[in-house]
Amino acid sequence: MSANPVSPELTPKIYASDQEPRWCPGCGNYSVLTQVKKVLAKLGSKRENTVFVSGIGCSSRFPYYLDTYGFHGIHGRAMNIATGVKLSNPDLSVWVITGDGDALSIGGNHLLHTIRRNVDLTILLFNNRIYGLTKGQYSPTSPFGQRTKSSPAGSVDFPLHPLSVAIGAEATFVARSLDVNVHHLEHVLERAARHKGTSFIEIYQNCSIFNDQAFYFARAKETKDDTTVYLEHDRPLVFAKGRKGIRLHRMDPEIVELGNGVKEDDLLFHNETQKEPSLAYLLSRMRYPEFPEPMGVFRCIERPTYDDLVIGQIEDAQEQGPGHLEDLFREGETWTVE
Amino acid sequence: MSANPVSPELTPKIYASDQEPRWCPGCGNYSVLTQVKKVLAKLGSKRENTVFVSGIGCSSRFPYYLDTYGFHGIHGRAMNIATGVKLSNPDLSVWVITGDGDALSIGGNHLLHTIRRNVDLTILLFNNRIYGLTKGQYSPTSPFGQRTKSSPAGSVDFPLHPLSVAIGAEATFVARSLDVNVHHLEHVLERAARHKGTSFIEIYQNCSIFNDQAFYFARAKETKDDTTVYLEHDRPLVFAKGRKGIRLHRMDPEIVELGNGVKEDDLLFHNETQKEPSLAYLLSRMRYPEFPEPMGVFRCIERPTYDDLVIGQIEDAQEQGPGHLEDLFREGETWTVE
Amino acid sequence: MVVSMEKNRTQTNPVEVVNREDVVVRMAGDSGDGIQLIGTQMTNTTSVFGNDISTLPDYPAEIRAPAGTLAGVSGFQLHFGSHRLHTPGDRINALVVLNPAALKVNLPDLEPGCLLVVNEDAFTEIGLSKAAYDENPLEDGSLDGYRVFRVPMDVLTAEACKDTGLKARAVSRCKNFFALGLVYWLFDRSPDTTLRWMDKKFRANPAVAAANSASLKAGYNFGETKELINVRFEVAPAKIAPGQYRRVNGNEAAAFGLIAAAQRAGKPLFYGSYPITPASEILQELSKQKRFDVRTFQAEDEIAAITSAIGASFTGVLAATGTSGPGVALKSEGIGLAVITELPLVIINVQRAGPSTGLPTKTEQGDLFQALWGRNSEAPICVLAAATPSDCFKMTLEACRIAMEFMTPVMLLSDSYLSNGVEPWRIPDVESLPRFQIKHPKPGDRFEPYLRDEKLVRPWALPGTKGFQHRIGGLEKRDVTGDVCQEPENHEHMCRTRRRKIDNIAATIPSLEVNGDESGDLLVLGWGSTYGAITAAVDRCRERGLGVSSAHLRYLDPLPSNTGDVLGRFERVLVPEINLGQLTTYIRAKFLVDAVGFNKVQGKPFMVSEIEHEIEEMLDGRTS
Amino acid sequence: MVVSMEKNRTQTNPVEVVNREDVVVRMAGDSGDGIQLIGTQMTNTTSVFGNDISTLPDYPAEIRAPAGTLAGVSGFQLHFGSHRLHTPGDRINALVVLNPAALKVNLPDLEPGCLLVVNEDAFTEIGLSKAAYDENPLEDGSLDGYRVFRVPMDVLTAEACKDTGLKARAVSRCKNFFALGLVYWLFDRSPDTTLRWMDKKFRANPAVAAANSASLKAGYNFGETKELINVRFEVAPAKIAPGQYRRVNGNEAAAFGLIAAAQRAGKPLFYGSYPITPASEILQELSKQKRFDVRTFQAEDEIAAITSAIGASFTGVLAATGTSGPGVALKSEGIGLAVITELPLVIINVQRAGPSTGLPTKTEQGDLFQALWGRNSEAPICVLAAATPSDCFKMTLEACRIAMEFMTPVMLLSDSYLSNGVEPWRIPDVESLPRFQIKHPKPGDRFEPYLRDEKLVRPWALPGTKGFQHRIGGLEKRDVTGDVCQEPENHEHMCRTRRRKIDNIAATIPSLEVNGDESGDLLVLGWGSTYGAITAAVDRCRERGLGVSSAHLRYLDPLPSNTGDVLGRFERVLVPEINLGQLTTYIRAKFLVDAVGFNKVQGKPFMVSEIEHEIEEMLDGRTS
Ligand SMILES: Cc1ncc(C[n+]2csc(CCOP(=O)(O)OP(=O)(O)O)c2C)c(N)n1
Ligand SMILES: Cc1ncc(C[n+]2csc(CCOP(=O)(O)OP(=O)(O)O)c2C)c(N)n1
Ligand code: SF4
Ligand code: SF4
Ligand SMILES: [Mg+2]
Ligand SMILES: [Mg+2]
Repeated sequence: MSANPVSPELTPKIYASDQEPRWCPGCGNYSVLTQVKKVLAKLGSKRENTVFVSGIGCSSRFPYYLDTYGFHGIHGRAMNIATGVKLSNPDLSVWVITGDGDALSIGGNHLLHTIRRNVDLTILLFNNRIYGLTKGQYSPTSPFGQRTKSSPAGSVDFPLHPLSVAIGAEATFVARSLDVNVHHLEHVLERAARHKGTSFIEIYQNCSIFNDQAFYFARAKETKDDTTVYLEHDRPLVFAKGRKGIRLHRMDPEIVELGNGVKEDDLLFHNETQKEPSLAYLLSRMRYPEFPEPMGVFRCIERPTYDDLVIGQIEDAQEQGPGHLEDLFREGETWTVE
Repeated sequence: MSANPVSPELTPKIYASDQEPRWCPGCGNYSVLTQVKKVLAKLGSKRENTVFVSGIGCSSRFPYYLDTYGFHGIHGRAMNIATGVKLSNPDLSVWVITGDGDALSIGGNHLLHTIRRNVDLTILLFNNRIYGLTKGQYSPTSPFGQRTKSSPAGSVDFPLHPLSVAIGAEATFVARSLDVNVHHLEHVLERAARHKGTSFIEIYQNCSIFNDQAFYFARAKETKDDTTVYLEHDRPLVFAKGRKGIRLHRMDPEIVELGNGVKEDDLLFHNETQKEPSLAYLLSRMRYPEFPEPMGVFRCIERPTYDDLVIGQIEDAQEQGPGHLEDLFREGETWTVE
Repeated sequence: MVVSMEKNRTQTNPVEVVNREDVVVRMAGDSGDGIQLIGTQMTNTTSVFGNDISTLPDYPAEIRAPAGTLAGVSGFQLHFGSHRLHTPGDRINALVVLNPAALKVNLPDLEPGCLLVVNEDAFTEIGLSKAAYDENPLEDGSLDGYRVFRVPMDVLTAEACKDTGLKARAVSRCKNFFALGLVYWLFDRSPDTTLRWMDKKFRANPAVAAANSASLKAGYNFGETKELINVRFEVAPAKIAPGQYRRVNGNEAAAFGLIAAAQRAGKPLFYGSYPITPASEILQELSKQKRFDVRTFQAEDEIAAITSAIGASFTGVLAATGTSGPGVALKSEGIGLAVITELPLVIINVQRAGPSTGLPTKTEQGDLFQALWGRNSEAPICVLAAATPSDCFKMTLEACRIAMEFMTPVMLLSDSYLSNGVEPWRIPDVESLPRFQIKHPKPGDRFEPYLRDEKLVRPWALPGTKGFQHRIGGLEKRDVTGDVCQEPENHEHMCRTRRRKIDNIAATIPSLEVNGDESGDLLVLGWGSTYGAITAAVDRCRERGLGVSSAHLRYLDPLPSNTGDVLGRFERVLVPEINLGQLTTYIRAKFLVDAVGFNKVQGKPFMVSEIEHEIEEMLDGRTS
Repeated sequence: MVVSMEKNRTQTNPVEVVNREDVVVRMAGDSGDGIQLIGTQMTNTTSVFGNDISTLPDYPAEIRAPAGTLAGVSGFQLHFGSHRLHTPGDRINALVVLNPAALKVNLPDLEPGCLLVVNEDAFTEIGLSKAAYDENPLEDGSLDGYRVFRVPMDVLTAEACKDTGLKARAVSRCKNFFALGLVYWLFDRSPDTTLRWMDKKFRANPAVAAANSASLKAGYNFGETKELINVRFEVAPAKIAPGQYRRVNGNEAAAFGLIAAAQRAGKPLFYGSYPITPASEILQELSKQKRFDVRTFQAEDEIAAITSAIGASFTGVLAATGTSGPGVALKSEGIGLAVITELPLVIINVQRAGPSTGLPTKTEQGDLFQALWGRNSEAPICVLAAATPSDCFKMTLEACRIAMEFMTPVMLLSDSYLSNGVEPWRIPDVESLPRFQIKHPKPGDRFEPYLRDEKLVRPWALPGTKGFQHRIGGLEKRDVTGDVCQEPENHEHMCRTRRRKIDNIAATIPSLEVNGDESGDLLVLGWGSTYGAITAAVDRCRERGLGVSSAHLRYLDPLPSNTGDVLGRFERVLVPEINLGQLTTYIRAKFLVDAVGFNKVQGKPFMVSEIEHEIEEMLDGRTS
């Protein structure tokens, strides 16, 4: 990602295109759009060096609202389009906007492969646990038993956990945030954008029309402190305003009350950079209502990016100078007819 | 899976079709075919109630060699065909034969979704870390840097770990075995076949032509004891003929020598049935040469199968009797013209 | 009829009653206004009254636009009459709009001099600016060409609801029923059907029920007592075939067709699908019908949808998959697999406007080529097309019959227009539906996987049957034995056999019928959803004495055996299509007939008048 | 020439020398025998000698069969001559087989009376039974119709290698070179080229080098000294255009074409692909050429391959993707996206026999329909087809030119036959290759994403360029501005514009040329890889005085502007195709010409004689 010094004229406003966002009132997408513009400004991103690529879905209209280069692709294939962009011009900063259907249903395979290759992209998965654009069928993240237009008797599809999938696919950066927690979202987006390699962020996003309040537990003032735990590197997992924490019992996390002999030091300490992602995986399994759900950066490690490796091989090959067609055509046996 | 009493006339031989296998000499597929026939006999499987479905690849010729029902599908889609079979007739015992390219490259998404749904299938992934049928391009499991026909300067694709992917996708049964370890393979196949739900087995399979000895470490007499560890439920991870073991240090496994104060009880104990799959995931990360690679059943838990749930909803709906077209057509507003 | 133009007036006057054979009314407002709901109610009431009907909802693209904007306008058009109707109508005779945006979007379709009812409360400064009106059209004379009536619907609705205890926001949601009441008065229809429906619908919420019914009645009474509106329409019931009727749209009809086919074949139904506009409704309808042993599988993508259906078909159930054009593109490889394995499979393609994502909520007939030829190599399938919403039922049954009788994939083409359009459907007597006698080889029969009968059809042996274990797949197979076979002659034989098998279907389908004279100067040839517009246009032309006939293809591959014959009996052939000339190309190649295309690719159906006009042009050109 | 039939003899005799204009020789053995290797060597030597050549390897389907079986036979056919050759030859004039299975598989193609050299050591009981011979064909008189020579190749090879210190198994692997030496003697070619190649190839392994060269020489000397074989062929060098030559097959030529196009456009090349027979080689060739800034991306599937290429194209590099028929089916949706975004994209389709997986190593021309019409809705692309292996170079350059000049996807059709066939290729002077002047809008230019030039082409503005930020995608766009647009008229305008833009390409392509008289009774019209067989057949017929001409389509959409003209000048049109009549259908629809198909779908190319025969039939039918 570009690390230009931030110039004063780069305000969030300048990243807005002339198109008015067309999401439903109360849709979580608005907030993400706002935070993304803030982060672009903060990073000093040049509009012309920034590309937003999306698939199909409500969230995938995102690129239209930004005055950067943009590509509204076809369903599930944003990751590939973005890979093509990045490999063709690695100087561009490339963002991918996708939904739980787009990225995990039809596009699941591309997500897997993009992540394992570690292409330098910033992927925002808008998880509203529903197909919004097609008006309300269950998605791969809809809870078991959910009644939707296509599951009137309740869905019998056991849901996927986006972060577990990403971690199972060798991710180098994995995080989670929430549409309404604007500061946290902004922070996580910034960290993702700064990460070199595939950054994968799951954003809990409210669909006010077809799946309203799916994330009530994490959004509502009354509940959120008890149902979410915010991760910090090298810090213990503490939540409920410091009253509770997570401790490891063999390979299983457990909730403990702090005090009464239980100290912070006894708790599970977060480590974003663990070589093998077993801790990140374990955290990805903590789910409401059994556990508070972790928010923040689960994992952030360095590994060469795919685009660097591809270009690197080309540079290596070109060390003795670029190729010449004359030579290419004459490789192997030739003969001359006079 | 059918649990009929084994009748004496069910010998492995009767499962052979009239087609002669056409793999290369030295190909690991032969051994798997032999073990599968043994297991079919052992389970007392009726040929007419057994269906083998495959994709495209060398291994995917498998169904032709068995006198069961069989479907040689298209590349990457065996899982879906098999899902259709199972949902249509849950009494059939359905096996899926696939390769590392078939299941993890083009078919990766279907693998993900089949596993999370927990369709009652037994999936054998023949991992030879190469595209065999198309003559030697790297696959999603080829090691980083491998030189193949399509990666003359070395592959820059960071490989996927099939078991990590499966565990990331909510698998209920995950195992690994080796073409040449016939007893272990037979045992694992049998356990997989008996599991209700999606059983996923990665089989290290030698491709003698395009990737010979990719699994030398695990196959060769001289090395295999030090480079593999065989998992047993509720037993500590011991290998190297009992000389060494695996101990857990926070969330990281480490190799320890037994003796000198280190006892078996200090070691990591295997637990196939842990509720959250964090242990199985951690085991899936242990790789040669840093670690001995675990062989056996990583995870085996119960969860309702997709086919049972689908049929269950139908049975529930039919409790008041089956539907009548007369009524269906007349649902909602009707009127009569005289 | 054109209602004579008058300025809007307020004086007391006797009501003018206009008798019409048919009327087109459109109601429009914001997508949050509940327009589709009242449209459906009006449709119900009118069809129960005994009119023939045809409807066209027109709602915005898939993402909600901000309230009150042009992009957010939702409309519902109802054509009803005392004779057989073929289309929802070209132009509107009466328009009711709830806000300025709805006026702006819909006014162009209103026939000059006709009735326009506006909710004047919505014509505030904000409302006007959201609709990008610089000036208030109610004031600036721009509506002078219409018969305009201004009704303060917000105020009157609030008034009607004041005793129900509902909050202001909830009350404002009742406005649509006020409008509906007014519409009932306008067309002399009783509000009773809707009142009964409300009783049921809002049983759990008496306050809402009270407010809605109060609004409805207030609307009706406003017409009756206020004497502001001085015109009313009367449309007598139609003389239609006796029987019990219901309304269906094309997607419901297709879902019913699948269920009926499975029932009549004594089989479970498997439907593998991935949601996509405008086909999702079929999946949704079927997912409710578990009592009929319908197994719906919402797959992870279209490829999984079709390949799971292929697995299901192999196993012996009736298997189908449904989608729209982009989804069919993804299924192409899978269709090829069904072709070479010769398994029954029904593929429903509810076409929409493309290419690519295109205009996903708009209609088009763009996928005929894709249906016929959109696969690698020689991969013939049977292709059918439904002509009207209720015809989707019949043609789905046909698709299922052919698939199972001929062991072949069948693609049924529907489209966005058919799937959204609503028609009265005479409920068929179940016993009159065909019963499909599906033969599966039984133990003891001679069995070879590709042993063909006289129609060239291979047997459908079911997993689970002892002794018939066999293997099929995507590699070329030796005829009879089904063994993998690379032999040159066998491959040619199989390619030709697969083609001939499809051709053999022609013996089991009806001949192409001519509407009008059996021969002559001009034949208008259509396929799919243009049926209504073409038929209406040709009928009208014939009434005016023009020498034109029409014929409509429901079977595209194979074509009815007499197609060449029919074409040969006319000097010229005109082919109206909602594409750039796909049937035209096909017909020209097949019959070397110089068919002329009349093509429109605007995401919307033909107007009857457009086709009429084209017919006139051609006949004029001829005589001049 | 037909060599007169004789029984195999052992007496000493002067060698008969047969002069020929051309000869077809085939070498065959087990797939482990290294037949392709010696085939390539023979090809090299012959072309360096100055003959024109055409080759056809024929190896087994993708899975290895057990050694010695029929399924495991590998063959290599070489046609060389002193005049221009168009095909690898219909029938074999000389056959060399290393085992019984190779004899069984290949004998049917050997011309009666012609030369047959067999490795008699392989005709053991086991060898015969693996080849399913009940009796030894060398003994039972079944070869009486040929001129058979039995050579104990295993024994002689072992003898030749006895001082090299190689183990028996390694020695037996040298047998192919013994056979090659013998072939060199038979056709009077020097083994020097191969000896030099061996020197290099086996430098690291002197023992192997020594054994191979000893075997090669032994084979040659066997012919020279043993006097067992009493016939030799002489084929003079061809009179071909002066210049430097090399051999290429269709896939190499396509890869070269892509690289050359990128170089001449001053751009990196992006090639996204998923391996599939017979297209994988293009990916493999390109993956070696990183010096040319070729970025190959082995994608996870065909969909990822094409969509990554679309992303690359958006970014401004030359982007291509390649596959075979089933892969194209999967790419259909992606092609539609490239159509509506109007991005340059080259799609190479190396066709193979289908439907579905079909016969994956065999050839077919089954994807013309798919190329023209295999997408949802109206999604026109440019379609080209290469006529010969080396023509793949030229047509790939053309595909790249058109894609970038017209901002459009272009599909180039090749096939298994072209990709496997090897031809001499006169190495072009690099400076003579077209230089592509690609215009990208520069800061200061007026820019609108869909502002078209006079050819209707929109600008290619590159991400990274300040001020030109814009958004494209799969939804219908308003012309000029590129904003998302649902308006009916705009949609129709855009559909027609996309079609007209493709039509405009016709102004930049060569006219259709006629081989033979410019008008007459019969025109043989072809496309793609049938070029050689059609041309040879028509030339032969014309030599015999028959009134027939031919024309060959390399541009399928748009067609050359004079196509209708050309067709109109002939009374009848015959269209030979390796499919069931796809060009026939297309031509009939376009020009209402009663074109007659001559169709063969056997996974293999036409024989020249088949087309000759068909021409004769048609002309006969005519005169009778
Ligand atoms: C090939 C294809 N299949 C299906 C669709 C229909 N479709 C569009 S978006 C979508 C899913 C949307 O869900 P999600 O990705 O979660 O996005 P959201 O609308 O919820 O933001 C589907 C099924 C399509 N456009 N293309
Ligand atoms: C749609 C499609 N794309 C590509 C291919 C070509 N193809 C056949 S098998 C294969 C990969 C084989 O690798 P794997 O699955 O690992 O099986 P193996 O041969 O190694 O057993 C490929 C790319 C195909 N048949 N179909
Ligand atoms: S449907 Fe849901 S996700 Fe889509 S715009 Fe509306 S609120 Fe947002
Ligand atoms: S190529 Fe490899 S995987 Fe395929 S049959 Fe041969 S040895 Fe087995
Ligand atoms: Mg969603
Ligand atoms: Mg493999």
